[in-house]
Parts: sequence; C-alpha cells; structure tokens
Amino acid sequence: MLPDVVVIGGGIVGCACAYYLSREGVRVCLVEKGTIASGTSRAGQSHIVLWEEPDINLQLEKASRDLYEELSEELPFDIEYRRTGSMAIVENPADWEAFARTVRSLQARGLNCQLLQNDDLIRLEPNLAPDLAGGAFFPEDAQVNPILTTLALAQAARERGADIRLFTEVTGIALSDHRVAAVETTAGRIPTARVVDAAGVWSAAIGKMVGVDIPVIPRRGHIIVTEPVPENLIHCKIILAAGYMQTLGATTGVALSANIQQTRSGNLLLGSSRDFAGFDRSVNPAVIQAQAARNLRFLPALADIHVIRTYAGLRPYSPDLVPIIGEADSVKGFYIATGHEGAGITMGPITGKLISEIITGKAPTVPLEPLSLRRFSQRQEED
Amino acid sequence: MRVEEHPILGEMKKPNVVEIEVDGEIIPAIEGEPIAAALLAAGKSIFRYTRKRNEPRGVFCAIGRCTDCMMVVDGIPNVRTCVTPVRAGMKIQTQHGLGEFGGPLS
Amino acid sequence: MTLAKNGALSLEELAALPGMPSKERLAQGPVVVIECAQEIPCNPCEAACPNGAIKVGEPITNLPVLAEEKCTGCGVCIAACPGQAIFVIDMTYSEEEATVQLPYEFLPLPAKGDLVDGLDREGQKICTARVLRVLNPKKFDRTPVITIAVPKECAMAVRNIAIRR
Amino acid sequence: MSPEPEDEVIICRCEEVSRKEILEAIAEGARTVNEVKMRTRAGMGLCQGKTCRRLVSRILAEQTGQPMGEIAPATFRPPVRPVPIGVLASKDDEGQSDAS
Amino acid sequence: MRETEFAIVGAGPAGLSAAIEAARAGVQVTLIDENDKPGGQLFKQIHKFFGSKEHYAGVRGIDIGVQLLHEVETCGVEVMLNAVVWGIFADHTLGIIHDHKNLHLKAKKILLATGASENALAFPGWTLPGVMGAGAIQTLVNIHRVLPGRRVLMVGSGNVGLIVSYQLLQAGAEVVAVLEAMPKIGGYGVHASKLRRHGVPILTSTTIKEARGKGKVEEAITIGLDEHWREIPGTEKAYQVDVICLALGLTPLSELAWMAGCQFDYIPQLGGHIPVHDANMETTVNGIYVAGDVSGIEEASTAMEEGKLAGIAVAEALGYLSAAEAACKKEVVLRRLDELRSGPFGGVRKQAKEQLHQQRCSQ
Repeated sequence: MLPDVVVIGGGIVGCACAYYLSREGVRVCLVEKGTIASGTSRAGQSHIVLWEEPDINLQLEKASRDLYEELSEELPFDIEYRRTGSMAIVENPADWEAFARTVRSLQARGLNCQLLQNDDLIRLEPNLAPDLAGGAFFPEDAQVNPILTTLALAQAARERGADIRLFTEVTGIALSDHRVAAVETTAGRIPTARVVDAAGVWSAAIGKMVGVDIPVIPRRGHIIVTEPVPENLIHCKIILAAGYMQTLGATTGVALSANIQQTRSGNLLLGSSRDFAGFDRSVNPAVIQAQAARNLRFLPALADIHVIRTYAGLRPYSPDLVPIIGEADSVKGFYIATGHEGAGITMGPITGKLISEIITGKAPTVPLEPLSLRRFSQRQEED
Repeated sequence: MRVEEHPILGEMKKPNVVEIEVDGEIIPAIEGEPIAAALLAAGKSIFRYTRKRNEPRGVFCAIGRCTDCMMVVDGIPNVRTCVTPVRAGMKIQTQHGLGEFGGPLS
Repeated sequence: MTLAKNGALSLEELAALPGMPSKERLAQGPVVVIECAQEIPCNPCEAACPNGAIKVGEPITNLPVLAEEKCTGCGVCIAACPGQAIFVIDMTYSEEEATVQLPYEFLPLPAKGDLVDGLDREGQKICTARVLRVLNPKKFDRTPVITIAVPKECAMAVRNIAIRR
Repeated sequence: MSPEPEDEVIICRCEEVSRKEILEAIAEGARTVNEVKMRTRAGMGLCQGKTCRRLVSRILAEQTGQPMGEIAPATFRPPVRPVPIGVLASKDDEGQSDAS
Repeated sequence: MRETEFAIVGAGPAGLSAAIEAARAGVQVTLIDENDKPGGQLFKQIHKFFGSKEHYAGVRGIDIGVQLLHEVETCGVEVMLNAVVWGIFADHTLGIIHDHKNLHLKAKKILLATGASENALAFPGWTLPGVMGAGAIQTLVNIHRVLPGRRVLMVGSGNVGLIVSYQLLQAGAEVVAVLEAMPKIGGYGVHASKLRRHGVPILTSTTIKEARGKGKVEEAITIGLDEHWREIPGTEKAYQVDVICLALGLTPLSELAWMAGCQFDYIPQLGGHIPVHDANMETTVNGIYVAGDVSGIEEASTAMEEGKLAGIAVAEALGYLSAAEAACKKEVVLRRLDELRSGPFGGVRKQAKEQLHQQRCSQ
C-alpha cells in the first residue's frame, strides 16, 4: 500500500510527525539515512524549558510540555520524563536588573517562575559558586531522555502501522504539476502525494530538491558528559546561566554559556557552545576547554568529577530562532518541519502534532502564520 | 602477597614503605606503586560494590582502561586505583555505587 | 599425546625432528637434543654454537638441523634458546647413569649433590636425579643450566626437575 | 552463589547491562552497536565500552547473522580516558588557548 | 598551542623504535605515554624473545626496553610521561593531559602506536574479583611484584596465556590448568612444553563455564566442547582457585585512529578492525601513521620493525632523508619483517598485511 505521507528524517521531529500522523490513521513511511536519533537528537542535552523568546516559541514550548505529560504515559517505554524545574543563574551583579526585568515580564505573561536573590539561590543549591548575583526558578520545566523519546516515538508509530526505513537516503523528489509525486531514495522510489521535510540540518538540501529555499543552516554545539554523580551535587537538574539567552543570538565566533543538567542515569551533561562550522561535527578541544571552565565557574564542585565523553552536534539554525512549520507555498504536498536549533527536543512533540493537524485539516493547536516559511520572503520584501 | 624473590627480576629493591588508610585500617604500602597493588598485596580483593546489583568488583585490567577498580580516594569517588600511585597518608574507601564526595558536597 | 594437543612432544614427533641426534651419536658422548618442532622465526641457537653444529639458515623459520658430528655437547646453546627446547645428553656418563643438561629458570636453585625428582615432558616424576652441576654465568642471562645424573633409560625422557622440600 | 541463568550474565561491566537486555534491544530492531548502546546504555559507562564493545558486536553478529566485519563499532568520543573537569578546563601555561 | 614535527602516541616497542629512527635522521620528535615509565608492555616481558640477532632474539623484553630507552635518551627525543592523549582533532592536533594541565600539541606528522587491549569473555561470575586479564596479571606480578592469588586457572592457550602461565609459576603461583576452546593449542609449542614439564595440564576443547565464590573467586567450573564449540553436558569439572586469568587475544586499541577519521578494514587474522595503511605505515588520513599492535596484532619484534618503518617514512616525508636513503633503510627493515612473518604462524599475518597495503594503494 502506498503511503499517504513520506516523512524524511528519523530525529525527534520526524518521529513525532510519524507518531501523530499514524495516530490519526494516516499511512506514514519514514525514511532515515542512518538510524533513529543518529543526528541532532542524540547530540544535545535533556531540557524542556519554557522561557525562550519570542512569544510564539513560548506557546510552542508550553503546548509541547503538555504533550510530554501525555507521551510519558502513552509511549511504549520509559522516556525518563520528569518535572525537575529549571534554574537560570546570573553571574554578575551588573546583569541582575536586566534579568529581573525579563523574569517579571515572563511572570506578567502568566509564566510560573520566581526570582532568587543570592542567598535564596545558595540555600537551594549550596554547591553553586557563592558569589553569583542570583537567579530564577521555573518550577514547570522538565527533563527527558531525548534518545529514548525519539526511539519510543518511532516504536509507537511503527505499532500504529508506520513503515520506518533506515539506511535509506533521499536522492530526489519527483514533482508533477508543482505537486509532490514521489520520493526517490537509495532504496527505490516511493510514490506519494505528501512529503514532510523533517531532515533538520539537512532540510535545506531536501528543500532544494523541489526548488524551495529553506534558510536553515547547521550550527555546531559541544556537549561534555561526566561520570554519574550522586543526586546531592545539584538539586535542580537543569541549571543554565542566564547568559545562555544571549548566546542564541550570536552570529560570529564561539558563544559559550554554562548549562548543567543531570540526567536520570546520574551523568552530568555540560553545555553549551554555539558556532557556525558548516557540517563539521568534529570536536574542537579549545571549545571543550573553555566550556569546561565556564561551567566550573558556576559550579566549582565539578573540578574533581571525571569527564567520560565529549561530542559536537549540529543544530538546525533558523535566522530568526523560530522554527519553520507548514506547507510550502510553491509546491503542494511539501511540508516543512525544521529550524528548531536547540529547542528540537522541547518542541518536537508539538511540531509533530501541528504537522498532523495541517495534513488532516484540523484546527492547529498553535497559530501557524508566525511559523510559515513565507515570513522570510515577506521580510525581504519589506526591507 | 609480595613476590620478594624472583628468578628473573631478582630480589626486590629496598622499598620506601609508607602507611595508607583503607576503610579506617592502616596498611603498609610502597610509595609510588599503584594503590591497587598495595591492596592486593595486603589481601584485599573487593574494591567496590556496583550501583545496580550491589555486586563486588576488584582489579580486572590493571592498566587503567576498564575502570573496575575504582575507589574513593581522599574523598574523590571513581579513582582508578590501578593507575593512581600511593602517597603516604592517603585515605582510601571501598566505593558503594557512585560513592560519596568527601569534599564540598557532603 | 602430541605437541599441538597437550603441549608435550610424542616419541613419533621427536623422532622426526632434524635436531635429534642418532642413536649412534648418542652412544659416543655428550650431544644436543633440539626439541624444536614448529617453524617459528627464530635462530639464536645457530648463532650460539661455536662449532657450526646447528643450522637454521634462510628463512629463519626453518627447523634447526643438527650436524651431530660437529657437536661437542658444550651446552652453550641451552641458555641461548628462547624456547628452552635444547638439552644436552651424555649417555656415556657411567655404566648405569646418563647426564641431562637442562634450563631451569626457577627459585630456589638446587645445589650440587642434591637429590631431586626427575620429571618427564608432562611433569610426571619418573626417577630420582642427582645434581652434578649448576651453571649460571652472566652470559646465560638468568637461564641457569642444571646438569643431573639419571638412570640411563630415563635420559631421553627427563626434561625437568622438582626440588624436594 | 547459585549459577546465574546464562542471559543474566553482565556484558557491560560499567553500566551493568545484561545479555538479556542486549537481546531485547536487538529484538526491538537494533542492528548496530550504537543502537544497542542508545537503548541499553551498554558502552556508555566510565570505560566507554573498552571491555564490552567487542562482546556486543559478537552478540549482534550471532543474533542477526551479519558478519563481524560488517558490524561497525560504536562511535569513539574523546576523552579516551576519564579526565577530571578541573584538568580539562585548565590552560596550558606555555601555549595559548584559541577558543572564542 | 605547542608544536612539534613528529608526535608519537605510545612509547611501547613501536613508538620507541619510530622515535629513535626519526630522531637519528634529525626529526624533532615528541614521544607521549600515559604511564610513568616508557616501554609499554616490554617491561612485563621477562622472557627471552624469538627472532634473529637483528630482532634482539634471545634478549629479554625488559632488557630490550632498557636498551631502547637509553637510545631514545641519547638521540634527543622529547619524552612526555604521565601524559594522556585524550583526543585527536583537526589539523593534526592532539589534546594531552599532562601534569594536571590540558595542552594542545600540533604536529606535522603523528604516529599512533597505542597498542592493544585484551579481549574478554562473558560467563556467569566473570565480574567477581579474582577474574582478571592476562595483561593485568603480568603487570601486577612482573612490574609491581604482587601475586593476586595462589591458585590460577588460565583461560586461553595463545602465546600470552602460555607465557603468563609460565611467569606465574616463576613467581611462585600454581597454575591448575590452561584451557583452550579450540581443539589445538593456540601458541607456540615450545611455550606449551615449558608448562607441561611442570605438570600444568593444557586442556583443549575445554572452556570456562562459570566462576563461583562469595565476594571473590573461589571455584571455577570448566566444561568440554564438541567440534562445533557446543558444551558437552556432564563434562563439567570444578577447580578450587582464587584467580581466573583471561588470555583471549587482543584487539587493536584504535580509538584515536577512528577519531582521526582513518578508514578501517576488518581482518580477523590481525585482531579485528584495522586502520588501513600502506607499506610506509601511513593511514588513509594524510600524515597519520600507525605501527605495532594498533596496526594489527602481532608481536613486540614486528612492532619494533613497523615503528622503524614509520620513523624512516616520516623522516623522508619531512625532508630529513632523501628518497634513496629512505629506500635503502626501508629495504633492510622490510626484509627483517618478512623473516618474522614467515612460517605457519607468521605467514597468515603477512598475507593479511599485504591485503591492507593493497587496499591503501588502490585508493
């Protein structure tokens, strides 16, 4: 039987699309050039946080976090979801006022969060450096194992009839009268009227196959993994330096920020760096060194803990830091779900849900206009 | 058990014997030898208990690759005792699971 | 029992080796027995012999060939063999006894005059042996060579000793 | 100690992953060492798979009929030995770090 | 960032030999090793080596080690000890942990001479204290002079299993048996004979079934195998032992070569996945060389020759040797390697090596 939809990409976004589509009875075929979660989805951290600007991102994050509550119950195996809360910390007193303003504006928009002065912070996390300016706690944030989540979504989709083909690379997309007609792969041709481009950092290359210009480029990020450590090192399992937000906007050099997370297995994942290095996934030892030092600045107790692996992954960067979700205007049946940068794990489920809503003609959970590809060409016209 | 005499290696050179503390007990050790060698020489074979199954582990590879011989050394867990040299006065503890940090974390 | 199966050369395997002296040569006085049965890359025995009695040649995996007429039984090759596969047998030692020279890298070393157990190729005690000489010069590089006297019928079987406690 | 059933045998000593868990991962579709690793954590412990990676390949070969040579080893990541963060973060006195 | 002309990772027989050869030609060499003493496994090898005079035949590994160290010292090689190469990165850069510092060393050429790691066998009870690798025993007994037990069962009859068993006897332990799953002894007959003369049984078609004990190994259960390596019920035997030693062969320690992006080929005769390399020991990544066990499991004597080849090739590539000088030197080394790789044991490896070289050339 021919698939109604071919999903390209076996990362969290592709697998979420396959899952939500097959839940609606849509016949899905997912093609992946490697194995499930072999790209960006396995190379990040574990957070589901709800404080990324702008407003549309907050909406996506909120909706996705709610979906995680359901997924942790309905997926076929444990995805290590837990509501840990997250903590933002501010290093310098000079930055405190601006940070406090941001937090108050989030509160004003209904986000549950509280400011922490230095002594509150140290009472909650005694191992943090004593000289930090303060921080904020976001009690509704959560954590998940991204690899297990992606695998579980794929497994659940398969159980609902999705056909998942690994080691199958897309080589072309055949059109007929500006409509999708088939997907060409290294394992043969798959006739279909609809394609979802969930190829992450490779989504622009897929877009090119049908003449759609997707402004997504890879952005490299390094992660440091430590040995498992006792739970009492940090109580809140997600601690990010507030400077993290600024690093998102940096476009040159290597932007660094402390980002400390403890997974359910006890290991610490230390982020984060951002730089543009094309498709180079190799580890830069100087970045690892600086990143280790940056995290140590906030949590001096890390000094004697052993690092057991480091890696770099590529995140699909979209120029305005908002994902691109929706059907292309110029090619009927070509749907895009990409550009999540570092928020792919957070926003994966809602992206899958939105794609399924678009394809099945249901009312979208989140407004689609701010997510459309068209916003980039409109902006150019305005300029 | 020490190999004092050996047909090829000859007699042991006079070692610099120091004391180390293992789970509260003082044992002699040779300065600079791996902690693991000192413990085996003193007849200790269990170095840690695992996190999930609580099973005993000891020396397996002896060259710092397998990480089975990890113990808490001077308050730091997960120290590979087979490649960590003995210094006088070291405090060594059998590691249980992930171990406890003896430093700022306790 | 064979070398490949349990680590001890059988009599048939031994008989086929180019390093075995003939019965006639054995009857004439001390001579080496080279129990080297596999083509491994190794030739220090050839270099060690002052009389050119052992030939390996090219390639060095050749089995050592004994030119029995050239061998004086001096025993220099015993400690030189990394495989400890060379022995010197003297069937003419006395009426009842023969001597065996063998490498022995263990402690304690026996002393001249000690009675020790004579062991065969499988470590079984087959006779009592009397230690005649213990040589351990620097050039043997910690492979002492022990000379023992054993009953003649055991000379081709005894290849190790065990110290009695 | 009573004999353990064969499948309870530990394969990954660091993460205490049993043969049974690896067989389950293969039954769920894992075909590469990396996939087994992602599902079971075999090879994700302190030694980074130095002891178990070959054992896992062997089980994969035996279960899936793939020849050993076609089973790609897991991805290798630095550091090749555990390194304390304080040391990793330190700078070489003689050389200049070129980050940022 | 520090710089050097030629960085060698691993100061075992291959690394030392390469360092000497290159430094003598004038190359600036940095030799890096994670241990506090160079020599790699040589200082565990207290037995006399095979080969010919040029291969140090008849000399004990420990003494070859001393000799090589002396040569390294006299020819101006920079030796970094207690230095862990934690990664290999872009532009021939090594990350090195040395003296509690993280430093980066950029080299024009890099030789990976990282050796091998021991293979394991998973059986019930194999995680009990007292089950150890043969290399572990050798390290403890011959370097640190500590016997981890009195009664030992050896699993594996390759040269390592046989030699380590003999060395255990020399150190005063009892070896209750040597097991071999194959119907034939794996290692050299002469090594097996040395053990047999001491009454150590070598049991072919037999494997370990289980290790038992409370807190540590107290008993080993063995079982016979049929010609298809299936266990034969009823052939179980129990041995009271306190150490079970695993000597099941080696796998190249090739993490750095994988990280560097070298191409690999699976060659079971050489121990598994091997970095493809040419007759100069250069891998598919320009300027990265391999030698010794990491380029295929052989012996210390072949490792030394391969190290020399790499050293000569690097000196040539950096302009310290003319093509003619290098060719002349290589010819001598290649002839010796040929000698070491002949006969029923070495011939298989020779073929496998040639297969690898051809692959490299065809690329």
